[in-house]
Amino acid sequence: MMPDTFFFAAEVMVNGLMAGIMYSLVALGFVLIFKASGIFNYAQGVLALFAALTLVGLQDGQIPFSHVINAIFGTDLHHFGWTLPAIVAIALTALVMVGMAIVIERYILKHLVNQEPIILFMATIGLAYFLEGFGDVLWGSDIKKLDVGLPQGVSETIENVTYNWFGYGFFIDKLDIVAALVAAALVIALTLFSQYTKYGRALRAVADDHQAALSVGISLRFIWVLVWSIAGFVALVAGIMWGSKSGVQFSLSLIALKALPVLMLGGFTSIPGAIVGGLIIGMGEKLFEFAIGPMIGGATENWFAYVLALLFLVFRPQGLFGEKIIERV
Amino acid sequence: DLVVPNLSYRTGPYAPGGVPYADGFQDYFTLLNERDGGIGGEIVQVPECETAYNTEKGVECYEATKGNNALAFNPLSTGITYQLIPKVTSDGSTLYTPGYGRTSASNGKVFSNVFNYPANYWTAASVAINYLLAENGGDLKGKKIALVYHNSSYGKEPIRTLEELSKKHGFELVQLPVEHPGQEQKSQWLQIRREKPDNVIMYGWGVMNAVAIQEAANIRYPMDQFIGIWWSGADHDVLPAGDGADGYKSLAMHGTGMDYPVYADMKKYVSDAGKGAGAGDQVGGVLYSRGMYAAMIIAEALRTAQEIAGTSQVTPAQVRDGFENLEITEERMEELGLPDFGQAFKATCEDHGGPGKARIQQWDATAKTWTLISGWIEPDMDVIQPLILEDSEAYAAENNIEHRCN
Amino acid sequence: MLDAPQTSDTLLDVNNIEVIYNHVILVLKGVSLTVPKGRITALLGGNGAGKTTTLKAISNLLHSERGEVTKGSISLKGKNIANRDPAEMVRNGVIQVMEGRHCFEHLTIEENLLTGAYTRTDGAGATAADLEMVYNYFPRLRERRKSQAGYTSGGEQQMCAMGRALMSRPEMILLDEPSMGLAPQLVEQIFEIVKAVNANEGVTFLLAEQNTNVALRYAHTGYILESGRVVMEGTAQELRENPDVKEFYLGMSDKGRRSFRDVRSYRRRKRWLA
Amino acid sequence: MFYREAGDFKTTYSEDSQTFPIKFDRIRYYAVLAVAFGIIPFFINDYWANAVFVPFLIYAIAAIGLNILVGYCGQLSLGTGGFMAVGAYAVYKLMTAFPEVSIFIHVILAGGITAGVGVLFGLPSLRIKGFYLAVATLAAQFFLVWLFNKVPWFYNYSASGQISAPERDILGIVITGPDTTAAAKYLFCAVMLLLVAWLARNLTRGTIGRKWMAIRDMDIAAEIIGVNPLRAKLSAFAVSSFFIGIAGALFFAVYLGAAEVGESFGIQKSFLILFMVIIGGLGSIFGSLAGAAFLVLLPVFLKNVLVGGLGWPTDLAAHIELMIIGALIIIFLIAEPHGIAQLWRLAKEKLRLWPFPH
Amino acid sequence: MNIQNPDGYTTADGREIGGVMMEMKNITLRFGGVAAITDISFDIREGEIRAIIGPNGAGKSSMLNVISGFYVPQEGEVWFHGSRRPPMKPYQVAAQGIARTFQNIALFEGMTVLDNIMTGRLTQMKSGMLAQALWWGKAQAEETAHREKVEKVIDFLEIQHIRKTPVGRLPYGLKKRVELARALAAEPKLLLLDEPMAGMNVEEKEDMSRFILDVNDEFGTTIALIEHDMGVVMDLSDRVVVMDYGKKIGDGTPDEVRNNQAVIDAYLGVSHD
Ligand SMILES: Nc1ncnc2c1ncn2[C@@H]1O[C@H](COP(=O)(O)OP(=O)(O)OP(=O)(O)O)[C@@H](O)[C@H]1O
Ligand SMILES: Nc1ncnc2c1ncn2[C@@H]1O[C@H](COP(=O)(O)OP(=O)(O)OP(=O)(O)O)[C@@H](O)[C@H]1O
Ligand SMILES: [Mg+2]
Ligand SMILES: [Mg+2]
Repeated sequence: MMPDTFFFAAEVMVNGLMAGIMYSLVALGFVLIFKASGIFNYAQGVLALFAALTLVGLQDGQIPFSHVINAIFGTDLHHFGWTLPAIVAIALTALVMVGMAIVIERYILKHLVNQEPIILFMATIGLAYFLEGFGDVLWGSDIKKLDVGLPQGVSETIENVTYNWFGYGFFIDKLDIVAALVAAALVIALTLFSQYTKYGRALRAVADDHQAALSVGISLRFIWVLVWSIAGFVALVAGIMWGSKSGVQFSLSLIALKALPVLMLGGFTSIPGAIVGGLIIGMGEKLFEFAIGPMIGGATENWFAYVLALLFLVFRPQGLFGEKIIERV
Repeated sequence: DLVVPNLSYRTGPYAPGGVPYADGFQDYFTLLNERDGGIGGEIVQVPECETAYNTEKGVECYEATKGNNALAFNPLSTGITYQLIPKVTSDGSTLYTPGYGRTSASNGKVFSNVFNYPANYWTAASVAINYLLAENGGDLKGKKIALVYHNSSYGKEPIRTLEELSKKHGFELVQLPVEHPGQEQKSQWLQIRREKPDNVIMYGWGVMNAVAIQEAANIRYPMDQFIGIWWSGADHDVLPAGDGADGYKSLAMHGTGMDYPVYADMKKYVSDAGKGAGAGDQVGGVLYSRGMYAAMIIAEALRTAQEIAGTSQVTPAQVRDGFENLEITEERMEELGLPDFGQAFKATCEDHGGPGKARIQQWDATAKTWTLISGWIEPDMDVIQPLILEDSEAYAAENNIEHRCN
Repeated sequence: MLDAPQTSDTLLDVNNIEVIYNHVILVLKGVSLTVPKGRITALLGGNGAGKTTTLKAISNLLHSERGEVTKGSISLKGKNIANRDPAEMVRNGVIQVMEGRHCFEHLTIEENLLTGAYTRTDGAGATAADLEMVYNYFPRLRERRKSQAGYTSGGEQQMCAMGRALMSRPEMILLDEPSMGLAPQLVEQIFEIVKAVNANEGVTFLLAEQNTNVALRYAHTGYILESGRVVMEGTAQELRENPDVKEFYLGMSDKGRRSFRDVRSYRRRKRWLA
Repeated sequence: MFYREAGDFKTTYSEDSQTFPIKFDRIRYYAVLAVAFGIIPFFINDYWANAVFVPFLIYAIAAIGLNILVGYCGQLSLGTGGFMAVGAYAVYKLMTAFPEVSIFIHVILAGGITAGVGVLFGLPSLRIKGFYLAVATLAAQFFLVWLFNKVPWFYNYSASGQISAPERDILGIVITGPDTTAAAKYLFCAVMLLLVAWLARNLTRGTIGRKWMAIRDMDIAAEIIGVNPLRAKLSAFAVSSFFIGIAGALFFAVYLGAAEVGESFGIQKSFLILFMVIIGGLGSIFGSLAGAAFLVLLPVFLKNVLVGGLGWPTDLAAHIELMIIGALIIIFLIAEPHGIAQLWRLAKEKLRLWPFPH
Repeated sequence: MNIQNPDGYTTADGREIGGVMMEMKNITLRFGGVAAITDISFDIREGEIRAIIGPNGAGKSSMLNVISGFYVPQEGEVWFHGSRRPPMKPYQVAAQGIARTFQNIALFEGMTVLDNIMTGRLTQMKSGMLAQALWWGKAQAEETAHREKVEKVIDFLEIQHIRKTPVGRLPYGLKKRVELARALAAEPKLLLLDEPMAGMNVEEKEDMSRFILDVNDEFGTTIALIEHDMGVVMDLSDRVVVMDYGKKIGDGTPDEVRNNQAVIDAYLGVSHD
């Protein structure tokens, strides 16, 4: 009995880590935008939803706005009648996200240079509302199946191997493994970008002081388009992963709430922090639910993630890897 | 004209469920209006109001629509139902909540203006257990049954019933709550993988259903041992899991699919005439059928009310009486083009809840259809009735309600 | 009135501009000035006179403060620069060192300096050489180059901001109160650097300064601003010798420098405000 | 020259620190009060009460509460929904345990209980600042919702965990329960709002308000000039939660009549009230009212125009409505980042000059 | 070089200076590897104007922060009014009658000038929260009483016209003056000024000097001041401490300091007159 519980706890832990990586994928988008502009981007979740909707729409050849067109003209349009290969659809969606970054910069951010963080935060809330409605009008609000050919389900190899080794077959979802690999690749690429390129430096400069960044000739507009495009791409990745899991529909935007504690624990400005935070939160909440949950009625994950983050923050108010908050007079 | 508002939700996290239901509801009345010129010669108006599954908007919708002499409300939300119960009672109109809402409202002695026949959350739990009893040769002793539920008042509804039943039949009940919206259920399903329950019962709604079925497939939980309530058995719940969902079962309050005569008229008068609600792509689906079923019952109640009152232009109070005297027979359903679609029942002053029977349907992933695999299964009213009494009496005491029907 | 500039080209021409903040607060009420190429022009005046506002109007940073040039025009080398992106101004060789330093707190001193080279395209080698140059001008920065700017002292931050601007190899630097908060030695040093950069690299300076004394020693020409208007202009020499300037801006009385202890007894009125 | 303040002289300091130092403002304020208490109650019907006025009044109370914390004291909170839930469940337990006591007392007590809970969750604010502080309040939000959902004592062991408000009165006038008249609901909430706004105004114009604002603007400097940050922050949490608790109690008992914690007091509520505060204007009582009005009235208005007026399908209307609200939020912020209140102040400054440009 | 008279002395222009009010003993302050202050001792006497000068980054502001209790030195003691000061939070230090201004203006940008200055009196305000909430007689009376004090300060610093202006909109020099007003409103025994005249022209510096002298004279407030303008320092101060790289390199009357070779090398460059 005892070793079995041990293995099971280990399995819960490993799966917690995997779940954490899924959260990190969303958190990464937040971090990028925060790093580059000090904006806490409330719309990140909706962005993921929008990206996934667009991906499915393009892939299945849905006619955009068909819903509205049909309502106005009484037509019955739905599909162009093609299906695109996943990779093409992903590339096209990435382009759409770049377009969106340009639009966001042009119509929102440009006018809000040098405002306080909370105002910018509020603007992203407006954006979230808008995109939520827009996504629905554009692609309809029914549930959609997203399939870009990612594997899903228990990985038999791991199950067998672990069974042979320990006498206990570990459950690991293949989708989670893919997510972990993608996340690792993203983190490495993004860290290199922000640490070793002049754009990376400019990005951090912008986050510190918009006006000073302007004064040295950093084009906020370019930086913002750049970073929102990247964040859009990250949102697309998150959308694909989560969408493969649960279909594409409104609730996808709510994953942002799962990313918040990750973000806070890891630090708003740290790309590796998003991953480490995710791992800690994922593991912590799953283990807690496993060990303590049954005693107090379960469904503890939501609040426990925040309490865990809170515990860490009490010791490091800027998050694990966040930049130290400079306090001087 | 008769006014039956459609408090629907076509936005927000639960829209994928709300949309087909609202479409079915709307289409059925359109059919009546187009084909029969309404009910008893009165056109039925179905003003739609968007609640987004949100209680405040629900209140707003109720207030906005009740003014025009609205006859019955069907908000498809347990939360909104709880709010409307006192309001409709005080305003004298009717709340019809088939298969959802406040279960103890089936006690007509306490809840004068609320009807939830033909079945409710508690009978559903009991039907599921009875089905499993039948499967297991009448014995569930020593079996382990897990309940995966939406951690809200809706999801918690069956717990009392199942606890009573577990005492009675000697099975072990494992409770696994899932927090709204239910996108992430790893720990619940790992636990199921570990505990290996003989059966899993699910009370889910929204994205939670699809994720649960996907996760069950991922851990290779035998799908035919997995039963959802009727709110966890729509096409969009099983489709995302693809072949993995094959064999998944759910309760059914009514039939599904296009094999009913009514659809011929539906096609002729509604969809081909371009009068269909929504995008028109939901016709025949599970939740579409449920919306249509609710509409059908309300229509029948209106008809009954007209008969009793002897006038076609009925008032809310008369419609309430119509609901209370409603009888749905096999023959009547046949006439309506829905043979064997739902169960026959007869309401009384005391009984607003109906017989509470349900059938079992199973998903065929290759054909992408639901197949009914059982007849109507009876719930265990010996267990449920005392619970209903207890809960409704508590409500009556708290709100100083005098008993009716004496 | 201006003798020297007449001969050299005009780099920047500010023509009768009016600036309004927040759509209601009128700050500049028609300011005109010309900055000759390759010269040091000083913008003097008391608190709130509008020096900073003028500089920001030129570098186009006003927008980010919800300010707006509502009248008049500004031209750089004869081209109107209204509505240009600040980044474009930097690429065109005009960079501003903002009042109050504005270093990037979380970046190290060295990273701060490197952001100054953001618009440059002449390669890492040239940047590194300039970095070396800046460190030579400000040895204190070399010592602190790995510290986050947020933790350096006020004077160090001022050096950092100056150095950062130099890193962009500008044609013209708008310098807002460079001496503020600096030790006297360093003030001289910074102005020496300004002078050296101006002489060696031909960089034009427009500097807003409260420290009239030093400013007029290094500048070629000057303007005096009061309440959003230019009240006096001339060569540094002329200004230095003007009795009003002496009295109000240099703190000189007939008997040489007044002691700050002797000021309590009287209040003065400026003739042009009376 | 519509808006005059010249010639309006004060001879004492207390006159100078009154709420509406300018006569014109004062008159307008009394006019609003006269309409609110003298006219509306006689014309109000169920729809206007339940769909418009009562939610507006209650949200305004909550927004004032949150504004104290975020707008005046600078502590970002996303726990409003959770704190409202505390107020709601407190009033429910009080109502059912002491049916004979006036509902007014229950509501105030519910506020008091919420204040205690607020202080508890405010403790981390001493170390955690800015957006990071949101984590503490989010922990409160999710934990409280979970708690009220899990522990049956809070919902009196009812089968589904829903709570419903029994009928209670003040001096014989029914305030809660289905038989409450629209006017009674409205008046009760209006009186509560007036009370809360008055208390909030007094607090924010005096010593404690200055302490909060000092902490908000620069906490380090505030501490150095003598503000005890612990006391200042916790008092803000207490006062803010007190108001929010009152709002929660009213929201459940008077407005909804029944509630389920996750649905009525979820994280969406926290966000909604934060939006109100920001759109209305941080650090402004008037802004709280304006923000609440904006976000309560606009959706109702849009819905009526799009569905009722233009006859669009409800789903399309709902989606477009989201887009319009989103766009309006952005447009507002671009026009004036400091909210409706600031827009109003600037408008007054312009009016003062009008018709002369300068 | 220290003035040896323990019971005060008489300045050149005949003012009486009292005994030691505050004494810093062997203060050492490090930030990670950076030593901001190394083993510095000096004292401040009742009623004097004490200047602290030194090159940028010498540790002057850090020293004021130590006095304010914002930085806690690794080594050394602070003695105040003859007894050793236990470790204290900054707000407790403020309550002891020590007020200050900041190098990078630290006004509360969201409040009006009047409210900013009123915050200076926070340490003296007594009425409870409930009384304030109800705006009861006592709270209102207190508010008025403090307002009167504040109005005196406003008159004194000649900033009546901007009373109701939000400070965010003020030009730099006026902000500095408002900050001084806030500090004065606290009626401090010891006033710490961190570069009060930075960013001002001569005329404004003269105004500021006048205020500082008047405060010192009329209220007998002890003042410690950091300033880079040697004219101001030499004219106003009674004694000067000179710091360089965290070390003390000189301490004495302006004349003594002016002629100290170490000071000339490290800071003044040329001898100022
Ligand atoms: N963002 C702003 N919003 C409103 N008013 C402003 C703003 N910035 C500056 N002002 C006002 O504009 C006027 C001129 O300010 P400016 O900063 O240009 O003066 P300055 O000459 O640089 O003064 P200083 O020497 O103090 O820096 C001041 O009265 C100031 O109050
Ligand atoms: N909180 C801190 N963390 C790290 N280093 C600090 C901190 N505060 C000050 N320092 C360092 O200590 C040294 C002294 O700083 P301080 O601000 O006291 O100088 P200062 O004498 O006031 O200079 P200035 O005249 O330029 O204002 C500087 O090198 C500064 O970088
Ligand atoms: Mg300036
Ligand atoms: Mg300093």
